Amino acid sequence: MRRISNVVRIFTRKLFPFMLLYGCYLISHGHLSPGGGFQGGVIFGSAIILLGLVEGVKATEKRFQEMLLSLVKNIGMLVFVLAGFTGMFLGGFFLSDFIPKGEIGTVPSAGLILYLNLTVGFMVGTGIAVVFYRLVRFGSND
Amino acid sequence: MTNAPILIIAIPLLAAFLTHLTKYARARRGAELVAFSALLASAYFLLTTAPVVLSDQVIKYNLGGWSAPFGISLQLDGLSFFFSAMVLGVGLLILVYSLGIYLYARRYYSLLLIAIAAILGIVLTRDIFNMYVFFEMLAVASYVLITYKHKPRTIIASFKYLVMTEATWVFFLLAIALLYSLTGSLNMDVIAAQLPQIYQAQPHMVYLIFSIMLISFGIKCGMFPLHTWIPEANSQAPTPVSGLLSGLILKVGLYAMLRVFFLFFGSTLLAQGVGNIIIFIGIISLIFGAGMALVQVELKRLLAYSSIGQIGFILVGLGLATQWGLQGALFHIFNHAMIKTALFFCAGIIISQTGFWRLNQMKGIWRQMPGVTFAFCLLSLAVIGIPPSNGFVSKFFIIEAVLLKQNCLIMFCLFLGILLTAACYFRVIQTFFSPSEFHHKQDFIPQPVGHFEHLATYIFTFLCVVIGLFPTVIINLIQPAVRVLLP
Amino acid sequence: MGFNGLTVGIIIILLGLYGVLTRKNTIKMVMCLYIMSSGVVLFFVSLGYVTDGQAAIFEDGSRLMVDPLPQAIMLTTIVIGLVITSLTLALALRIYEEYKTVDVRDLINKQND
Amino acid sequence: MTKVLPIMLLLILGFFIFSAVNIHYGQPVFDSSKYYIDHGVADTGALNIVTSIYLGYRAYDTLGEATVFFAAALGVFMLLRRSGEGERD
Repeated sequence: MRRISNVVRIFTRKLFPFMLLYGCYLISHGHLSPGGGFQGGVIFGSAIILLGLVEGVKATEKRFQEMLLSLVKNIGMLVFVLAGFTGMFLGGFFLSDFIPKGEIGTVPSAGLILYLNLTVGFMVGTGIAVVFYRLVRFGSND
Repeated sequence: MTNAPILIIAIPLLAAFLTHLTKYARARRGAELVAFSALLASAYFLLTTAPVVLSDQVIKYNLGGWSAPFGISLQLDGLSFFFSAMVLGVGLLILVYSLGIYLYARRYYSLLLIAIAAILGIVLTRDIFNMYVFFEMLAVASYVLITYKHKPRTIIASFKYLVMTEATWVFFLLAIALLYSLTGSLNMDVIAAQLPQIYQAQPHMVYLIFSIMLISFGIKCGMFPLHTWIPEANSQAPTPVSGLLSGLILKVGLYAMLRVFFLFFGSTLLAQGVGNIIIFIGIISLIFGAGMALVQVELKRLLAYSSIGQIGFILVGLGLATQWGLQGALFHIFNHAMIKTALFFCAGIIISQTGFWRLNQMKGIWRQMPGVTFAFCLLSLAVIGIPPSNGFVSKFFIIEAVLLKQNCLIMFCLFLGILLTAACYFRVIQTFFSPSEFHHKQDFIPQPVGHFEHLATYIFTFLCVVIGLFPTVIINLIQPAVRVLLP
Repeated sequence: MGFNGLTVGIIIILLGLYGVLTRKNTIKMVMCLYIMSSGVVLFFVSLGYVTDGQAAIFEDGSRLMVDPLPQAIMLTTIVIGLVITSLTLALALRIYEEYKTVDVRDLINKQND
Repeated sequence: MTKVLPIMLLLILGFFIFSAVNIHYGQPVFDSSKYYIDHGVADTGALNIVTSIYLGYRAYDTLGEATVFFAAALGVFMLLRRSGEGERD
């Protein structure tokens, strides 16, 4: 593999935490401003992908283990369905809002939407990263 | 207010994720247990709605509590009840077959449950975009299931299926966009209420939407010019997946045609004879499928081509859009789902025990496997439509409908199709009972086939015979469905 | 119809279809599929455009807003397109591993052998 | 020939679509969307109406989409499994 230039490597290292932060911001403010779970999740995932491209997948996998990412993805999926069932058991319909709406315009508001945003965001982010690991590892090992 | 409609879909969906999580639990055969109990629970909730639905009432369910045109709503009526019952019944037996000797991984059960949940979602939904999402879910699950055994040919088959389907379904999304631009809603009831007036003002747009939908659903159900993915995918997939593809996934395209065409275009296009196009396509599919099945050398490819022919038969009944025609089409959908799945099971058992794929290597196999051969013969008679079988009843209905229409050409083509089917299956039966000695493959270790595989096959065969003797049980189920389509 | 998102969207879909029909490289076919999906997203989002409308977010008072429903359902379509692309790429990788080619004509020849 | 046929198909398809489609750009039919804009904030508590549809009114679609994502991730895992890795993992 060709060496990646120092500029790219150093910038990626400095940029990486901010990208994660920006992803989290988009996820958590999805109900107030442009953005949302999927968009934030994609930025979250592409931060990990960028790190993987620059530092190599093996080094990235030490920090973000595939086991853990895949666990987050599976649990996120389960939480989404269980949220639907909870709404039903609490007397409403499937996926109906069972969390109080709170003060409109602040971050902890909008009831279930915030939590579903978090679920979708982390699921998409981790899912994209795991798929990237698999695709890269499959191509490089032989 | 009953929660049954969503529970029918959501329980298999939840089970799909739980199945995947059993890898953390280290339970032996945990995945199978979860999958089986989920389908049983789903079937139980379907049965609780039977008294209401079969008395021609409709159960509506608003998801999230948002009232109908704004949120997504589900509807359980006669037609969706009939299809859900078929899907759950055949799905359970596919699951029984999968329990056998060959150990399928957890991911297999997860994807199988996702596929079944997606079919149930398509069947119950009342929102056109939601239908698209569930169609994609079903498609993704089936692409992956086809490649399950990692044979190189399955991967190419899956790739071909994927590219064809996705390229077409982009146009389906275009049709949804056009419908949305015309009516400002995605709810099927709202669209259906507004479409007749729009047809008066902008007929071209409605024709465009109809043709796009015909092609999109046609590629799912394998009507003639769009069938090319079926033979390769069906013959190369693992046996239970072949059963799923031929038995259920092809039928979902037919369901969508029945539901969407009769709801949206029932009073406009179908009343003006657009059904003749469907009849024409159906006849071509019938003769092409049956004819191609006649010249196949591999058993599973033969069955796959025969599926195309039978779908053509159903399309003829669907295009007639009369009481008898729809009754026959629905009955034949039900019969074909059972018969073709069981035939694929028989072929799977034969192939895994002998290692032979080609028909001419299976000469005299009845001495080795008398039970499976006998089941195969009974099922073949049912596909052809020989009287004491269920296939006879449904084909009789469709032919009766054509007779009432007094169209000799369609009649002739149908009989030609039946003759070709008969020729093709009698050829198989003749090979099986050929007097020459059956030779085992050199140094081939037969994969053992367990009781579950045989059990699933025999249950299907038994049901085919019983339904052939007492067809009124199923006709009572079909009557409400026909009343939904032709009010 | 003028030169707007609707027209361009349909043209992009047709160009993508042309690519899917004519390209012989499996990876390029995947790209063309994604182009088709992007075209339909553009078409659908343009359907909801209101002249001089703003994004459907209540920040400061009421304004003229575009139709939010196409945007919301196109999010779903974008995710599905992404997912299909990743799956197709995985299939193309497997095909390359098995047959050592990305050319569809070679694949057909090797299948017939 | 292999180049001409797709172009012909494309032109015919384009002709049919462009001659049939008759939509006024910038003036959508505001049928159910009017309700979303008028009541969205009060119903769901989210200022972003797109999010309130995506995860509120049409959350069931999002559930389906998440399932598609899950299924495709499973599919990528299954397809790109090394032969050394166990069959039953």
